[in-house]
Amino acid sequence: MNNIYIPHKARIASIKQETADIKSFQFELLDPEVRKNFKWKSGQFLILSVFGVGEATFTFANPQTRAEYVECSIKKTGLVTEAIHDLEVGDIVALRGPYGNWFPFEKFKGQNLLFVGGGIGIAAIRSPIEYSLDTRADFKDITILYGGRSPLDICYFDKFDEWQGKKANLVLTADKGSEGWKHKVGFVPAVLKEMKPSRDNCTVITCGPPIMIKFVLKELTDLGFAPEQIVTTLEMKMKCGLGKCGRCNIQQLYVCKDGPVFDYAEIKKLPDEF
Amino acid sequence: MANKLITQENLKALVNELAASYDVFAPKRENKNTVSFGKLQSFEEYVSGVLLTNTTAKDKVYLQSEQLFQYELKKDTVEFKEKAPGKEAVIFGGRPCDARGFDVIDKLFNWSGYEDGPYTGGRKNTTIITVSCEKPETTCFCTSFAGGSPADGKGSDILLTPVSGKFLAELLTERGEKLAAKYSKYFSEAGDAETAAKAEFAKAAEAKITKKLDLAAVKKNLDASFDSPYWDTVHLPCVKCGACTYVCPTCYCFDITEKKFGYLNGERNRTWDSCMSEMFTKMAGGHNPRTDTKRRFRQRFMHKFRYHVDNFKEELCTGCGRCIRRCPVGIDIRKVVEEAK
Amino acid sequence: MEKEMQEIAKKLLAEKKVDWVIGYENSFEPGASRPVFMNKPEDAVKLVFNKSCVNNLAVYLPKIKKQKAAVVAKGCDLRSVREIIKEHQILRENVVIIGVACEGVESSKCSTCTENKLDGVDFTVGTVKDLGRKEDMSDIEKFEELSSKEKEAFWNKEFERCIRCYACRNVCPVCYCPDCFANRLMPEYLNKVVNTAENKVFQQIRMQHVFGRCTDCRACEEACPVGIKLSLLTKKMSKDAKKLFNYESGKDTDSRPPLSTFKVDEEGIAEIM
Amino acid sequence: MARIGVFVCHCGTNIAGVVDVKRVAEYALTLPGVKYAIDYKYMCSDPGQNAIIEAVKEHKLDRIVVTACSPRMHEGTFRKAAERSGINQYMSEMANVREHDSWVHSDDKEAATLKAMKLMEMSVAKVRRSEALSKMYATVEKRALVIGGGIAGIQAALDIAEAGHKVVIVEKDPSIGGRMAQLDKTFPTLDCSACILTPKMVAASQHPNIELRVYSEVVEVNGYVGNFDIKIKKKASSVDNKKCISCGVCTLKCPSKRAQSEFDEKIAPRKAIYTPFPQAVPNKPVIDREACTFFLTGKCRICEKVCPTQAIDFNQQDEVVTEKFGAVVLATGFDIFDSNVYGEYGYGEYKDVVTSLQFERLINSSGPTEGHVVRLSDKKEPKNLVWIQCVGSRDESKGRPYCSRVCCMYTAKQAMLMKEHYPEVNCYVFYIDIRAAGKNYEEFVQKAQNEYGVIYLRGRVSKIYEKKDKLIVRGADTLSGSQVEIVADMVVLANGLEPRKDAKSLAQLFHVSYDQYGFFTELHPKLGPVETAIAGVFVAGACQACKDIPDTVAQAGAAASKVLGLFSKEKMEVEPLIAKVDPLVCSGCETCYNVCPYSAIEMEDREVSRGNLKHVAKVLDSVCKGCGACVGACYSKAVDLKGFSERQVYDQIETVTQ
Amino acid sequence: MEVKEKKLNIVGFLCNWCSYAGADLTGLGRNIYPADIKIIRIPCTGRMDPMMVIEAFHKGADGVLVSGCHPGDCHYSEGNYYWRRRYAHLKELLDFFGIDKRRFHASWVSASEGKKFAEVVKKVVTETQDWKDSNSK
Repeated sequence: MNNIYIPHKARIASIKQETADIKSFQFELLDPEVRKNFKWKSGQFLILSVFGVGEATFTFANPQTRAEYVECSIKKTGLVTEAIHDLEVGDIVALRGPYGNWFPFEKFKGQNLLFVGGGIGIAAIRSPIEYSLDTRADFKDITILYGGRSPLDICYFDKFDEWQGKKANLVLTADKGSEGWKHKVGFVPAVLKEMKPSRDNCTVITCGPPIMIKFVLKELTDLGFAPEQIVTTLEMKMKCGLGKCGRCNIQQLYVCKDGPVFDYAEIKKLPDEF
Repeated sequence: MANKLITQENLKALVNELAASYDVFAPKRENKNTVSFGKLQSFEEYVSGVLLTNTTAKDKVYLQSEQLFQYELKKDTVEFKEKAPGKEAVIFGGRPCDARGFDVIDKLFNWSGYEDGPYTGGRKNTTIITVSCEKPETTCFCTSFAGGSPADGKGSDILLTPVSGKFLAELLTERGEKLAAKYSKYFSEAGDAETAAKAEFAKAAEAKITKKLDLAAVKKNLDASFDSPYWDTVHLPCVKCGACTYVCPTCYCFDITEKKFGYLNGERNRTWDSCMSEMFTKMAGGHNPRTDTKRRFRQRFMHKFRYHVDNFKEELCTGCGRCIRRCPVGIDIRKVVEEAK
Repeated sequence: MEKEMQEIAKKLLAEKKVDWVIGYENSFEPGASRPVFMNKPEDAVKLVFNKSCVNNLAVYLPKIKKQKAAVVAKGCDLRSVREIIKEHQILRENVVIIGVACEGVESSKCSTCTENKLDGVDFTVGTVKDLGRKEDMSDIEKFEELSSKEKEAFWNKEFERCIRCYACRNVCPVCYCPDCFANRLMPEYLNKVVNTAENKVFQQIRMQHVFGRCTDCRACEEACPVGIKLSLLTKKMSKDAKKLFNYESGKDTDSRPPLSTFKVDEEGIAEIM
Repeated sequence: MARIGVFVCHCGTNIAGVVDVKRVAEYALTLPGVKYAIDYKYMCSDPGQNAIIEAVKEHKLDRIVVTACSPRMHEGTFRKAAERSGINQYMSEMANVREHDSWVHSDDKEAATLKAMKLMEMSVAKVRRSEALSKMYATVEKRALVIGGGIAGIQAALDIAEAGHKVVIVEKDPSIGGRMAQLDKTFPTLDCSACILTPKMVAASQHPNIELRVYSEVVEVNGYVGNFDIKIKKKASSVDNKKCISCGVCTLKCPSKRAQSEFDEKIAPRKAIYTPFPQAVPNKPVIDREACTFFLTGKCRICEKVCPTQAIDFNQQDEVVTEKFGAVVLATGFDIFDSNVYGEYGYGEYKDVVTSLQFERLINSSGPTEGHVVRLSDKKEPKNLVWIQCVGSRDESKGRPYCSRVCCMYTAKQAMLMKEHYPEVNCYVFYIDIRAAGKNYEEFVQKAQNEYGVIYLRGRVSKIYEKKDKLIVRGADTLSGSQVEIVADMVVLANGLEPRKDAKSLAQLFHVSYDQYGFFTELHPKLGPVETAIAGVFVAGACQACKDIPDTVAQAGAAASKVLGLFSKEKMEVEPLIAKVDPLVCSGCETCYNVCPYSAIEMEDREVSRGNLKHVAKVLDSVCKGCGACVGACYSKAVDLKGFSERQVYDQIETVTQ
Repeated sequence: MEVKEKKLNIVGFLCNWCSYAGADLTGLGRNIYPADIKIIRIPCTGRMDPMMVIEAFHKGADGVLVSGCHPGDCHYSEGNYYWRRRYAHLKELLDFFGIDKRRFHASWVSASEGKKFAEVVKKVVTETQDWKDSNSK
């Protein structure tokens, strides 16, 4: 029987506490054969099993160019994520995937890239950021705008040096600053407005809370960006990841199958049900 | 494929013999008002006259709750155990709309590049023997759909139609032929007369179905009506239970959950889910894209008559009318989609 | 009678006394009816009342909290309306009750109905007659006599076919919780898996929750797509509420449900400990 | 991230003698989340606690389970140990394997060990779901409200005021003083009641921290300990107190004779504009509108004409003010039992059957007869007087099974006073038995009998009837076993005490519970005699139970000290193990609001999420005591109780049954 | 007592102030009772949600005992009155569903009734065993 619901076994190889409620995990697939053949592309997602609790969907936080482990950054929001946060290095989990589509980098070649991330949304664009940095020559300017509620809510501090080292222009902002915070203070859309990125030959990859996305889109539209230039990844409740269980259905699309990566032109055609 | 004949007596004998070696599911009386597909011990239990069993035969293949696998956590690993394949089964006495439902969801479970083993495994294991309907109900509207008819065999392996005191048995699939061959002693050859009689039967039965949806118009209206104020009021009588989805032969949405036994063991289960439920799309953080009842109500009809058509070129509905009859508040799917604008 | 009802509805809508009139309209086949929501005076002609008007329309009231609605209510439904008002799900001033003098609909409850009086309604349609029917608890008493094993076997058979569509819950006027325990994950009160044991637990808890609030209106039984005999349970509970706490739900709008109050000296539950 | 440490105590041989503690510790290590487990001789000892602290540090534990004795014994100890080790004190649990296991299952060591493992496992399951909680604090409005201006209220107010806090006394009558002001002399010292009370009344009225609100009532209560919002209604007195100079001319000139003096127990008339008694505090008259000729007929206005300062204001209205208080003392006192219930005594029918309070007024030199005891029927001095005790006390058949505690004493007092004033009269007392348990009380009663010659007859009076101008009192003398008949001129009923008629409605305003008679229920009959179940509400005096003046004063002082204790802190510490409502899930059915014994639940209309205005429950943190009645009652499971949360309990249930 | 093949699984919910303390006293007095009961401490029987009882039976408990303060003695003044009502109806309801009355018990045990608690547990165990024996026939 072709049981597509049986996941690959994996063990937790490392855990890093990013913020009070976000941790980054590295998973190592147990079966060497599976490990060898397990390939994904930036933008795709996986379904993680925590035994005793159930499954939940996460995007790959690392790109295919750094595929030693499978990495996810996970915020504690519900039952499964709470249980994942309870796990320790060496604990056994399982995952299935990769599922969904990916960022069409071949289309972005030779362009400027602007990444706009907010909150845990950064987990979804860390992979394309690092992918673009690993294939740096394919792109022109790479700018990363990343904001959190407060300085304490910013993840990936350990990665920033490397990103900047590879000639990415990193702009950090916090809704509310604190002592010692040397970066910007303000909401992501406001900072974006201030940055005035040029629309010419530029693709924007964005992910964040719905309210942020809404205003980022508005700012970008004001700056003259065409909907096709803006790419995001949608978050929907998913169970199967296989285009069957029906809950990520928006119009004729199944986010798990046809997404999660969409450009704004496609999204504009969809009803407001995500 | 071949057509055969089987007499009433032989049918009884066949079913009784099948019941000995297969799981035979057929309409069975549960109580005064309830007839559902249940495991048949003998032909006597079969309730022949009922068109609309309370629930469909869907759950005899696509179980309402199905174990996907069991796990056992070991030191440094985990082991999975899959359920042994079930006994071969026969679904007997369902109606063309029930069988058609399987045809519709078969496509879905083989779609998107993934074959859904837990479903297709059971499906391949099941032979569907359907009986044509002579006197359709007021809620029936199968003829609205392409090829839909009270005597249509889509999805069936064998279709039985009463003709001249016997049944014409149309063997529609390999599975159907195999079964008929195995029990060939009960069948005799059918001639053109019987085939013609069947056509007459179908025509007569179809004529009795007065309600026919103009599906092209429905699709067009639904395409345009997503933001229509129509949905603001039409959903009001709906109480948002899941009865319609659970009695539907084509509703396929499901949930995957876990049940644990102690610290180390557990099972992963798949259970039908309903787009009418608030939990269907509610995310862990509390965000719910279809938070209000209007959106959930609209989703059901849009999915069945618009989105699914976009993807599969057919409606997610077979016109059985069960949802109309089983709806506690009498919501009529025909009316809802027809009036959408 | 229908004419009278239509006139009232028309007037209420025309004078904008209410946003909605909730009543019954003809349904998919002759002799069938279903609930209808109307907000235009010209729609009022749709209103019907006949033996098929089984639905308890009180279930809709908590959902239109912020608006004003007129609702067609039989004597039995009226009890649910009162219960909902009592439990603060709607304000009395926001609901116009159109009471109908009912002599019975196609429901199992009607043969023993003693509830067709229409005290406290805003409009009365028809004339209330004394139906001369009597309460009959003999079926409950008979069931109580069974052994635990027999009782369990009976319910196992009933709940084996439950499909957990939650129609029973969703048509129940007093099951208005915005988030039912059955949906919860932390803790998980009920596993999603549909099997006899879980189905039974759901109904045990639901019945416990509606105890002393349930008016034995039978909406759940009428709604059940697989014909589970829920009236046995609801009737048992109304019997217990009366016997243990001398309480009948839906008789007024201000007394406290039996589990929301207590007496230092309980007469109904003599030394139970 | 659960990193649980399990510490299995031997308790010498108390546990280890029965339970295989090693096995329990080993089993613990197999449980998910348990990173460390040891067994140790005495966990509660200093080395034991230090072992916990070190283990927490070394193994980075974040929760601990101590498998030892009852949490009622050592929960505090290990919470403190947890805190010292750097983890939140509420992240510790105990498994009770001594009282609930080794001591009661010593007959079956294997079963006891298995049970110990299970109990430990349950505590591990519970602690896994524990949340770090911090101590909570609430602000305190340092202003007290005393309800009732009798001796209890006055004393409590003075004590609080003396300590430097503001106090408001609310009194429903036009003057403070209460019952004590009506009395003549007090037992057992026979000192004059007014002489000891009046200075207190004056002190209260003149104290800079005390504000008197007479002729006022509490009408609504909101809020909770430290922050009560209380509505007080001041009834219209029709006199402008700022202008009134208390000259008394208005009362003198008032022609109305309709009303009977409440203060004199209705044995004398009073004017429509009046002060209840000459020494009233404040000494400002009020107009009884039901008796006032002007209010009844529209004519008269004599008081207005004679008032030298134009203080009469017929247009005055009731006034309601809302004020904030941090604490409340209920001191509403008592009524006497309704004599009419005893039909056989002919009260009301025979004018010379009087209540004990009426007798107090008769013998009081400031009373209507200026201390001359006369029959109400013919104003003649009585020669033979009979007291009947236990009128409305110790009488199950009249619904008053309790002893009123003061009647024996005041009967003796009244008889003695009678003898003192009129040595030639005969005083008889019918009694059931004498309760004189107080300092110098028994001696006092003995003195009445032996020195004053009051005749005590043990028995009940069965009937009183009138014969010419005499009252024939027929009763039993159970000591001699004979029927007696006394020809009396006057009969005094020693009425028992009961709560004020309106005490129940006041209790309901405050959600203070009361017993079947209406006495306010104290928090604990022994250990919380002045507190109530409602934090910040205290009781003093006869409203809580029958008591005499010294006990009342003592309790008033105690209540005051409780108030002062509360006021001694800027903020109150409150236990964080309280209920919490999830407004998104709440259905607003008010079930929790109905069942909360502390009124700790408030219903509010609130926007729970954007655009979603709902009627939902809210827990008032500083009022909630964490009983969980709301959680047990909530149908939508919108309420949860910290420390005994749904997840904790359900995980424990799951652990027991698996 | 005879040796049983299989132990019973009985869940005891005891209120912190009376019955839990009473059970402590049982221990202090070394009054032996069967080990089949495992105790969950709750603040008050008012905290007892009937769902907890249903869940316990659902998860496989053979018996359930809920014990609290005597009426009038509740630490929180009223909790046990509410529980008394819930119990009265829940027992009926569960019995109607086929959960035998011998399996579900409630008692009042004060902090000073150590001996009584042992007696209560013995009674619960005996009755539950009785049910189990009759049910397995």
